[in-house]
Amino acid sequence: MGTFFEMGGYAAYVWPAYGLATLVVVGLLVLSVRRLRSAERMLTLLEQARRERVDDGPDA
Amino acid sequence: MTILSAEKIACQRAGRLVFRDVSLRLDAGGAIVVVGRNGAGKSSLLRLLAGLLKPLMGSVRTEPSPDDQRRMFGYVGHHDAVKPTLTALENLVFWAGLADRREARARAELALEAFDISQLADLPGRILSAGQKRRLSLGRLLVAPARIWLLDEPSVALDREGVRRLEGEIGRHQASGGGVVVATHQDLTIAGAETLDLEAHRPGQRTAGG
Amino acid sequence: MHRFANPARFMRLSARLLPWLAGATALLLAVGLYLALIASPPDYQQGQAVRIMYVHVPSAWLSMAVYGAMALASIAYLVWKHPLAGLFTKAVAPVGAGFTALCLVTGSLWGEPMWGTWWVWDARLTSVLILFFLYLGYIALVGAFDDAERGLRVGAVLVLVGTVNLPIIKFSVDWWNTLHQPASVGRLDGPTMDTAMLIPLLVMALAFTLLFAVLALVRTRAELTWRKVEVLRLFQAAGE
Amino acid sequence: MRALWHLIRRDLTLVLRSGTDAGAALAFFVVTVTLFPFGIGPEPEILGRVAAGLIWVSALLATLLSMERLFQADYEDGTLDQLLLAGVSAEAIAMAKIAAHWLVTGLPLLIVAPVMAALIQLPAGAYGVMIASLALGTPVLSLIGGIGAALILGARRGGALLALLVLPLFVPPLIFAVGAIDAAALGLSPRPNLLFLAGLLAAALPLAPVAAAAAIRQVLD
Repeated sequence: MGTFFEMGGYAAYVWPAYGLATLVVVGLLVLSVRRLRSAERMLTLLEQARRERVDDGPDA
Repeated sequence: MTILSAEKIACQRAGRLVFRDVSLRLDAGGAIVVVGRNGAGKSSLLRLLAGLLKPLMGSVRTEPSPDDQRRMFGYVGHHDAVKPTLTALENLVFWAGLADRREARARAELALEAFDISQLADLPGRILSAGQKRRLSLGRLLVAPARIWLLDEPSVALDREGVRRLEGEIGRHQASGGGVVVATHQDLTIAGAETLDLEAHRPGQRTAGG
Repeated sequence: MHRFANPARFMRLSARLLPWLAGATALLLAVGLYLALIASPPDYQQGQAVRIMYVHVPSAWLSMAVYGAMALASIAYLVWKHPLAGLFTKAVAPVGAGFTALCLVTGSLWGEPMWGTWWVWDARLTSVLILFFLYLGYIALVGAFDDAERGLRVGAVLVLVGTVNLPIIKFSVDWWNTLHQPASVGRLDGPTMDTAMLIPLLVMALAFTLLFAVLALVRTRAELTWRKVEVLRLFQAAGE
Repeated sequence: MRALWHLIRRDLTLVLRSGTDAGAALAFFVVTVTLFPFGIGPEPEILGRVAAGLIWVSALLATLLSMERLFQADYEDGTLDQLLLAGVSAEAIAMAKIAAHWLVTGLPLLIVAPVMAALIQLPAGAYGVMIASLALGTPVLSLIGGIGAALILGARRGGALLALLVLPLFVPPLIFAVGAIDAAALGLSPRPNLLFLAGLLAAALPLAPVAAAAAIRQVLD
């Protein structure tokens, strides 16, 4: 198993490349999903606030 | 004879509905005074009529007429478009020359006289007061003749005498078959002016016609 | 394209599509990684270092494909006023920038063992570097306007200007490269490809492309939702 | 077309009267070129070898320096609205500003550049080609910079943003111009590079104002 990780002596190049690729892929996914979730949370919050404002009559 | 008509226009600014279902008709020699509180969209309406802003809904139409060579719109907004490094006369000569090269200078001097700022002719724009800059901006309407004047709070920064001259020029413009749409808080005496109140067109308003 | 025109329909369709797309992406990525790292032979010249190619080439492909998608969306947005195209372009730009950066770094990681320096002004890498600046320029420009709509429209114009200039830039960099560096030692896109290497590369390229699709849908949904939030905030301010 | 000349005359007066813009770009060019020997060392061989690149990068940055506010003043004081309402096309507005900018910034560079080139030991045979490359290249820089200036119109932070936007677009003219000078310095024919540069100019002249106009029109949301 050990030789696999040595990558024929190029471990110092192959693993950082794959590590960074994982970082970019996972990073983009996490950031994007989090951005979507926070937008949705804010939207439901504001829609709720607006419903209360409208139910209490326009002069609320 | 209608020279400008707008059908059920709505305006959106930075994602917000400013007004909706606004319709108006301006006849030759006619005038419309637009009123409404701050933020009601008076400036947006004028910019929309001038074509500087696209309506979200509805349409604006102008009736070109063969015997009137003037360009369609003359607009005076909050910004006076006065170049600080050009003199008052040079500012007007530029706009006059843009419209028509012939006697640009003479026309510019006449416009300065019409708003009583001839004495400022050789002074650079940067030292003019707000009122003087506004008179210069109004002078542009005279050097670059347009059929429809769109005036956004033109009397702001004008003294009483300035307002009187403005009203006189508006009257002369109407007599020449032109039209005027004025957004204002101060009541200007304009012959045959109809009033358009933007309050009735607020988006939140649950008006019958809404 | 017009199936997605109406935002509400886009939200419904993308909600149904996303789970499947995400599943397929995960599967393909797993298979691709296995093929790339384990089930493919080392290169007779570069040895195991060639495995970097399976990450470098797909990210190079994405860096160009995403800009191409942005160019198409910008035309749809400016010319046909497609309501979603502008938001799509803004949503995917960071993804394009991310993969362009990945391409540059993996390129130098791969180049180092071959050329002994971390950065080589190779014609292709240099063009990708300039493309990276085009991405950063777009992201900075779109964010620099108070009126979001204005930012999107001006951004679209920049993307079109960039698209027209890309071939000219590519040509001038190639010309400049031949002037200063007669023949680059190792061809960056690796040795002639035998199938044992081609398959992992294609699988990884497809996996990256699907991943882009997932990110594009998620991020466009986010932009659309933030746009609705913005409008509600303004309504709240106006007391409606 | 007549409106264009009328606009150029006014824009020229505006820039000349403001004084700062015109002089600042030239001063920046002179200062930047003068700084390089302190960084690279005064040895003639080294300096001479990179002189063409130093001249051109400094010219490029000087063009950028005075480009940021190209349309900003007209946008902020309402002149842009008035011009568009007067029926002047956005292309003419863009072309006039770019032409005025080149006359005040690009042209003077042609005159000052040989002096600065001598300062940094540009090889003797390359002076003529350098001037030719600047004559063909500086209009391209003004045209491309004009697109950037139009794009950042009304943006919050213009300066650094403009440099980021136009940097990629400046690469082709920079490559062909310096390529021409280097060729001449080595006694080779600068023709191919100069022809490419001329090609860029021929393309940028019609296309840049159209692109800048498209950006300006975004003001009318």
